[in-house]
Amino acid sequence: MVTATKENTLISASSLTCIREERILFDELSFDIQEGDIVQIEGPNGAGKTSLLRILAGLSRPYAGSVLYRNEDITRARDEFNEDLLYLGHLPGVKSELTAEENLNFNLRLSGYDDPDIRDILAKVNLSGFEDALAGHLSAGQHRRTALARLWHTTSKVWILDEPFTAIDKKGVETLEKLFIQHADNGGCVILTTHQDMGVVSDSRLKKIKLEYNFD
Amino acid sequence: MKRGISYTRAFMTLLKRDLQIAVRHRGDIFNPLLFFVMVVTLFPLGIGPEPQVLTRIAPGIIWVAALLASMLSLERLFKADFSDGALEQMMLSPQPLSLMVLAKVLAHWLLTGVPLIIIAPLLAVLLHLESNSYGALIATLALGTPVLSLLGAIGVALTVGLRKGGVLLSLLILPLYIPVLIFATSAIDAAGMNLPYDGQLAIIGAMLVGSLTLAPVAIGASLRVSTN
Amino acid sequence: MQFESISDFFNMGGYAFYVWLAYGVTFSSLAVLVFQSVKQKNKVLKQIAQKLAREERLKQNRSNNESKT
Amino acid sequence: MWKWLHPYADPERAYQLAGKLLPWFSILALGLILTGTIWGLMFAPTDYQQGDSYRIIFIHVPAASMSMAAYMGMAISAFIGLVWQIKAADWAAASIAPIGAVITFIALFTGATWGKPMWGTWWVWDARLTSELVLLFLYLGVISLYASFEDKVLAARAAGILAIVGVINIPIIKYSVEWWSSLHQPSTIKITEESAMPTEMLIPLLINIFGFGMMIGALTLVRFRAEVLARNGMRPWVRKLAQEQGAA
Repeated sequence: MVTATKENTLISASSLTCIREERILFDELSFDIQEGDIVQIEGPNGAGKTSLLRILAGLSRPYAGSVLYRNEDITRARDEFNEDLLYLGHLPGVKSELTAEENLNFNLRLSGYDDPDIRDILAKVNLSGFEDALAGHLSAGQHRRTALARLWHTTSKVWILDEPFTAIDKKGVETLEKLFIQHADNGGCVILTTHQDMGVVSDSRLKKIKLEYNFD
Repeated sequence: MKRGISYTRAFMTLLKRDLQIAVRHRGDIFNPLLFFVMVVTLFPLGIGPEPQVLTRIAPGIIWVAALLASMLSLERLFKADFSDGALEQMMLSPQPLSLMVLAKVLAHWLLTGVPLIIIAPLLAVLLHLESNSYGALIATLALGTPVLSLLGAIGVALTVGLRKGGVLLSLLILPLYIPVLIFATSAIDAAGMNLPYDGQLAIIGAMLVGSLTLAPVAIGASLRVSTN
Repeated sequence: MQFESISDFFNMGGYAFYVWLAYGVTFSSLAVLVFQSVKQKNKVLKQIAQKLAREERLKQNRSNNESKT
Repeated sequence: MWKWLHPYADPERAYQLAGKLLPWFSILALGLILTGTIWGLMFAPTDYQQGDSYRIIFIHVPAASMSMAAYMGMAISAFIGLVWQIKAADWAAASIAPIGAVITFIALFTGATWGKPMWGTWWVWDARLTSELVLLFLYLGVISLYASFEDKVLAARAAGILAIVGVINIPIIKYSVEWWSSLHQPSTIKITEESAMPTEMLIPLLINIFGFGMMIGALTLVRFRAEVLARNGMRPWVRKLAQEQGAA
């Protein structure tokens, strides 16, 4: 375990408040996430897990409070933060009119990677042979894996993943978990939500942030 | 792993992707065009076939039809990207959002604005447009339709997350289209009377420059609200 | 007073219809706006009070269920 | 630190401040409009060209000028809300929009009733009426966009962007409409009251312009207070207020 210092703090949330349709989801939420952390956001449906992830990624603006990346407000240093961020939401951003190969290629190029070896990366998520298939024709799991393939080709330190294991089989989950540990060991961090139990990432390794369902 | 952020390359990548998707979805290109033709055809049927009357109102009809066609086709500009999550990924890419947005609007204009400019002279023949006016018609459409796309995209970005966007969209953007309509039709009228119309063209050009610089910022800000 | 008599005043030099129509519509639409704006606050407070009562019932329900199990 | 405290402390203070200002605005508005209207209707001299029909001016011009000013006010509030993320400014903008729309409608309607005796027709594509009509569309756009979003924090931001886009476009639209109407109607009867207006007419007109301004202010305060309560239903002070006043 890495000890928390100012230098290895990647993300720090300070007094985040999220209000949706006049309901307080969370109030004055503060925490730090260091290099090497794997953080799971827990809570019942409607507690604001996705809202929190979207705020951390800079997609949503909190009602109050701020998110800092290496001590800089992410709304102010957006391009720098985005360069170091990999976010995968509920919607994977895979276009059904494009093939798996084209999808991955587009996503990687948009993040600034030149000439990646697409076939090699797709092989890592078990999509060999499906490179030329339109994403619209792939199964839910293959569709999801097309999006997740980016995790194998990235220099981003902060991974924010909303339900990454949806539609992924047991073996796939294990592979992903190993990848998370490897990424964290290399000085990155993973922030995720999931309904499934994780087998490979041990409880001592996993940090948890609990959100409660508020009535007001 | 080679990585380098290049604005031009990101712009071209997105432009290429949008064109590629549109080519695989050909209906999206032809439907607005068909709408444009249909609206223009309906006018003589409603007003009567007298050439003098049609000549008089031809610039207005063509431009109003172009306005409506542009608005209709714009409606889906961000819809698909919004509903499959690609928009979020665009917002989180390390390039400025306004640049990405500009690429999308340009792709949209290439796919719907350019065919409209090409087909407009044919429709002008049907409406007995003054023969001197053809140059002005094409020039105003070439300068004006990008303005429509840029301004309209603001409204589309504001309503993309809403379920009942359609009617609201017209309320939001048609008022903004008025200046383009006024100067474009008056340029065509002036050309028909053999008067100079470069003044009007210059104004439309100025609007194009203005909206090119300001609209992408507004579109980006609107998208951030819509995806919140 | 610019007018000789009250009936002269109401006649508005022959433009009675237009002048009084303009003034009538203006002040009645303003009256509706004022009325609606003033009412709004009470409406909001009532809604919040209702919501509070609903939440109260929800909480009670929950604690009842918990004490049963 | 105060930046984070800001949104918590502010709504209640803003609500109370609005409550304190409200009587002043209301009294001024009522007094001024009453004076200006009675003066204009009864004591101002008859116009030698337009007869008594010109008396519509005492509400038409205040409404027309204030409709534009209210839009400016709304857009400025929206801008402050967007850039400095001050929620109270968002709420103020949302409160102004319906008021501005009603004022614009009044300007349009009184313009039409004035146009009928003067031009012989209810509607003329006169530059001022046309831009007033476009302004009404802009207001309605802002109002319906604000109403379309469930989440009012987002609604305020979306409507704010639209209001600012509108404010950039208003001068362009106004200029183009004026240019267009001069192109098509070179001999329109111009409403020439502004330039050569006798003082006896000008004073009640000015009084009413101020009166309308104050009235917009007063109505904005009323609606602002309701908006503050509606947006802060989760705060304890609002809940207390609701239990005291809303339970009945």
